[in-house]
Amino acid sequence: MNEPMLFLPLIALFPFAGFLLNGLFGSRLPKAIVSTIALLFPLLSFAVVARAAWMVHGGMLLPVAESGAPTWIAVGGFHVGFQFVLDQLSLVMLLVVTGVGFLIHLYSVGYMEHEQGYWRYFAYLNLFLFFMTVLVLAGNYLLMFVGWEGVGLASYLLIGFYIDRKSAGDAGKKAFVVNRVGDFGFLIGMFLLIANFGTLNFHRIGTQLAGHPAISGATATLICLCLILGATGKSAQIPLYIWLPDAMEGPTPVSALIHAATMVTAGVYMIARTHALFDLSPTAMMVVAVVGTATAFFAATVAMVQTDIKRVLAYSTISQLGYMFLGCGVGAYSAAVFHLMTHAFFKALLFLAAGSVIHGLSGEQDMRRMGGLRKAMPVTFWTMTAAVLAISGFFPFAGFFSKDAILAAAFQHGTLGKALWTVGLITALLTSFYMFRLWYLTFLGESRGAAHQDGHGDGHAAHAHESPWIMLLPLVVLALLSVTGGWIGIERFAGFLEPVTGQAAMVDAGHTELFLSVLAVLVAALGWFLAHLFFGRDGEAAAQAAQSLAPIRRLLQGKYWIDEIYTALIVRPVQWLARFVLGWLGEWTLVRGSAWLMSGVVGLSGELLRRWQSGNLRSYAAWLAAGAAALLLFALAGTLLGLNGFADSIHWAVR
Amino acid sequence: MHLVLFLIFALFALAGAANLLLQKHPINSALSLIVVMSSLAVLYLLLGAEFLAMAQVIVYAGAIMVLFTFVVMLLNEGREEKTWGSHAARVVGFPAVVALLAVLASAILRAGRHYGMVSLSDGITTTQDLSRVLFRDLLLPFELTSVLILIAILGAVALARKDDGNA
Amino acid sequence: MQLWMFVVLSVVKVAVVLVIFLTAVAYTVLLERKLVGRIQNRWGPTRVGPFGLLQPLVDGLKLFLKEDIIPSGVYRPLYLLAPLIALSCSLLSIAVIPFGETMRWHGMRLFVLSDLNIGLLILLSVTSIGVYGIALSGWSSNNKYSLLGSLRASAQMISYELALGLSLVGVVLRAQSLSLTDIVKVQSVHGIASWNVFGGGQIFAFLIYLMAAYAETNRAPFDLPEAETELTGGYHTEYSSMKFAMFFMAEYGNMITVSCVATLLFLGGWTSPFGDLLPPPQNLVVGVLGPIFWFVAKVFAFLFLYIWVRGTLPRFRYDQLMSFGWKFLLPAAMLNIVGTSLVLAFL
Amino acid sequence: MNTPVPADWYLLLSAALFTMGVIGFLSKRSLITVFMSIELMLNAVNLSFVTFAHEWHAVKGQIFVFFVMMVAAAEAAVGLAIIIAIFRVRGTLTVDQIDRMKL
Repeated sequence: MNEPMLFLPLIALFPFAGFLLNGLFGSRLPKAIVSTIALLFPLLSFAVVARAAWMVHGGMLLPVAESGAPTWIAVGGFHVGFQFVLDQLSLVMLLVVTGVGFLIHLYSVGYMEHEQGYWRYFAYLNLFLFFMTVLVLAGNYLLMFVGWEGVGLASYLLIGFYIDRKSAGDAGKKAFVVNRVGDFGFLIGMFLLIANFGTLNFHRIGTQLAGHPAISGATATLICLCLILGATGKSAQIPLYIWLPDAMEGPTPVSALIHAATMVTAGVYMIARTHALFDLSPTAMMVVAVVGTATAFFAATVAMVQTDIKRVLAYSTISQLGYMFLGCGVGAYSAAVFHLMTHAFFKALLFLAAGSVIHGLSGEQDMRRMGGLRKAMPVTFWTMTAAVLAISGFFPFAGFFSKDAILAAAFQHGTLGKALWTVGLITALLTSFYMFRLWYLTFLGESRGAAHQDGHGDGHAAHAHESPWIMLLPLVVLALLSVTGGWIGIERFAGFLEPVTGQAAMVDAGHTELFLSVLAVLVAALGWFLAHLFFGRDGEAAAQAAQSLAPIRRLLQGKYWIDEIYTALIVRPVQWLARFVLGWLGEWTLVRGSAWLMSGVVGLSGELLRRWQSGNLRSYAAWLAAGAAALLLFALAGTLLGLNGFADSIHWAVR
Repeated sequence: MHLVLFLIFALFALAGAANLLLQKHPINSALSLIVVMSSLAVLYLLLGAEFLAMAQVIVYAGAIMVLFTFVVMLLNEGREEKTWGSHAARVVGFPAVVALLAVLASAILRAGRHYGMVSLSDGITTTQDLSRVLFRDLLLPFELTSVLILIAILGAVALARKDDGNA
Repeated sequence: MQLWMFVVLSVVKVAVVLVIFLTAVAYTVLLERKLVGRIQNRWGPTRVGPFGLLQPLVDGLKLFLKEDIIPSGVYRPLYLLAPLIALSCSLLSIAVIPFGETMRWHGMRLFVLSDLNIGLLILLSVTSIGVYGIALSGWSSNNKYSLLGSLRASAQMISYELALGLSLVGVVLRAQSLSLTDIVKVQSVHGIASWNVFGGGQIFAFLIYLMAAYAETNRAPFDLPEAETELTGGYHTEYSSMKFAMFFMAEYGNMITVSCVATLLFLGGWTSPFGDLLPPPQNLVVGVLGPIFWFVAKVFAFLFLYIWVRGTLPRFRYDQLMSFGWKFLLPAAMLNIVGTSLVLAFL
Repeated sequence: MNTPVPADWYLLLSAALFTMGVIGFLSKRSLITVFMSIELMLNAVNLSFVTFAHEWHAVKGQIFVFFVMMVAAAEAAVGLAIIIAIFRVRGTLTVDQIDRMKL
């Protein structure tokens, strides 16, 4: 039987080709061609993925490993190849990445139209897509790490896209450095894997684990904790979440693609991908669950008081990622991936709609100066509404199904699970609250732009206009997905993913679950109601509440002063140490000391050797001949003195 | 027959080399070197390397040495003078040369008993054999040499051209 | 075959070929004088013998009997050596040229002095050695005209040798051999249709070869080394008597060699232009002499063309000559190689 | 008639030629002749390459000689250009007089 031709490398290589073309020649090409290139290659990539999906639908067996992949590293028995593997999990991820990715590319054409460095933006975006597909398709940890680092690079480049803004550059650096901390954990985890398994191949590690669980629980826990550190870095969980809010300095479509829909879910993907290892370590699972829940709650609280529309969404993303971690932590990997998918739809939509609003208001991001945009931007408003309903978990929107699946799984996960479920439910309330707060502040009520005239002329709302169709089209598509994305149902989804993620922990599908679902919807409705109370009519209720809860509000607005604490505890000491090493040790001891030493040695030997350098060619030749004779004598000494059979050895060696 | 041919042309080669050393005028040295090279070409033929023999004549005798004679003619320096600038050449160089020859010769003589004989009926390496290796196994080095030669041409032109300012 | 037999046969062959070759050289001179005379509306030599046919003998005698002058300022050894080099190179190259059927007698090829795998390479290498004769003569004469002439000649020969050699590559590619006999065999089947110049598609190579060969032999319109109006006599200004005659013979010898090579490489050598249209000859004499007739006829046609060109075309300027060689002939030859290899590889 | 020759005779000839090249390098005063001595050494080495190629039936030995020739051609072109440049600046080609880096 023929191996099905899937052209897996093409999925990654198409965007790379786009990157090369735009990156190398983009500055000299007209915009139309740049956009054509930027759109065409992701679309081709998506087409390859869709074809693969169609073949899977037609009954093709998964996983498919690409054969004949070139070797990257071969040291002794240790092999790493550029191997791509397609299985159910990566197929889902690929559909999300390339599909949503393409939509966001499309949106960007409209959004970035008037920006400087148009070609640069699209080159980076294609580069990101390349690395993301590599990450998802990778058949081993190291190749995954390549994608992992690569998306980090693309993210860095895109966060710092507005090169004339210092804050953008700083945010990029922050993201990069914080991610490095996580990568450190990932790397240590990989080293431990090599030490214990002798391979980095997912499949081989899986079989080794299934065959005979060679490693003890402690080792598994250690490896898992290292990997978790990596995942918290990339997926912005406690304690490494701090970079994501700052990453909002990048263009909004970037926030949608990288910092909401795809890259930040890489941690979740990684945990789901290596669940066999996590299953061995209850401790690690617990850590994942607790970290996820804590992050979800924590970020949701902060999101309640943010005024920047994008930052609200950023904290919301962190919070939702926390849900996914919770899902992983309680063993409901398919639920986590399910939420990952629906979240990709509605969070991308939220960001894109927010981008549309910002675009319509010529760059205004402060919600306090928005309001009343419902009339001016009807399409944006309705799509945004769908997304808000989805994220809050209203039936029958996508978010309901996935979040519900995670919470149900948590509820069934023992005592700890019950506690986590409780926190998760409260978080759901908060989520609903802050999302509707955003919704009210942005679209309903009166336009507040006129109240704050600070050089922008009249209020923005007066000029607010609907975005062009090329931006609205992705919104509409994503809105449809946000509404319908959950209708697959967790059972079918989990059934599809079962070969990869293992048996889902869904036992009781009876009354308990129904009860939980109803409860979740009720909680979401309560959140809406509260938001309506505070922000529905005017700001007075909100102001009063803020007055009465001033300390908490200040705490939240300060984002728990985590950034400041990190600065004091980590950044300062490191800087101080660096200054010490560079200044005293480096400058005085190493640089100057060695310079003195070197100059002394060189000067002295120069005095001695100067006389040799007569400049006469024949003298040089004489020394050369003497040297050649000496070398030859040395090499042939054995032969000449008859000490060994040198001649014979040469003779036979050459034969 | 082989022995006779070998002796004749080995003698030619040695005599040419000696003449190169003894002659005072560079042009004579150059002609002696041509004699050496041509004799070596014959020796290559005896060893069955027919393509190399012709390449030896065409490249060495026909191209490289023409360059030498050209430079000799153009610069027209005349006979070389006897100067005594290098002490080391006499004190270090000539003993070193003797040592070099001694080491080489004794090594060859010692290893030589393992070697076979060369005779006219040994068969030849045809141009086809050579090109098969050259254009398949060693294609990259071959292409690199062409780049090297191109660079050498450019370098020679750049070096030998008079400065526009001074011309 | 015994050694003595080999030696005797070889000596006989060499002697016969040398005599014929030198006679041919002498009569080529006569041919040139007659032809150029007719082109210029003159008679040419008519006095000695019928139609001036004995003129070459008399010329030779005159040169032989003339006083041999060696100017005082020359560098003697090389001055004496140079004409020897020139003439011997010219005579050497005829050794590898086959001029008749591949017939053997006592295991030895008739109609060729030595048939080698690398005959073509030998021709090229002998040509490249021939440069020395001219270069050394000019320099050792200690004369400005001579030096300039010899520098011109050497530079010209080296430059055009590239185009010449490259133009032959197409032919070699087609025959997949460097042996002249093999190259002729490839062209022998269908007569004129399988000659390299027509059937082999080497028409461009042929034209390049023709032009490069004229320059290589320092003949008009590329006869700058001996351009009388500028350089008196070029590199042989200071030569007289037999030494001059040697240069002279070398030049005409080279002409004949070049014509032979062109015949062999492009016009099917000794094969008849009718190929297999005519039945193979039954008569041994016809079988032997027929090929030789065709060979001589083709060479004669080439020599005729040589002289015709000389009588017709004006001389180039030196910079024109150089840029023509480097900027036109050399790239054209390379293109021909590329084209030929593509055709051979894919058709 | 067909007396064979031991392969090491060729090698000895090569060694002798090489040594003479070295002697030329040491003793000749004209820069051009010194350069010729280098070519002589290269040729000597080539001879031993061809001999070994014959001895061990290895075509690559001959290929190496081919490459040496190519490199020697490149070297000669550049080297002679340098010699011309030196002569233009110094007015002499005597090795013993060209021993300063400064003009």
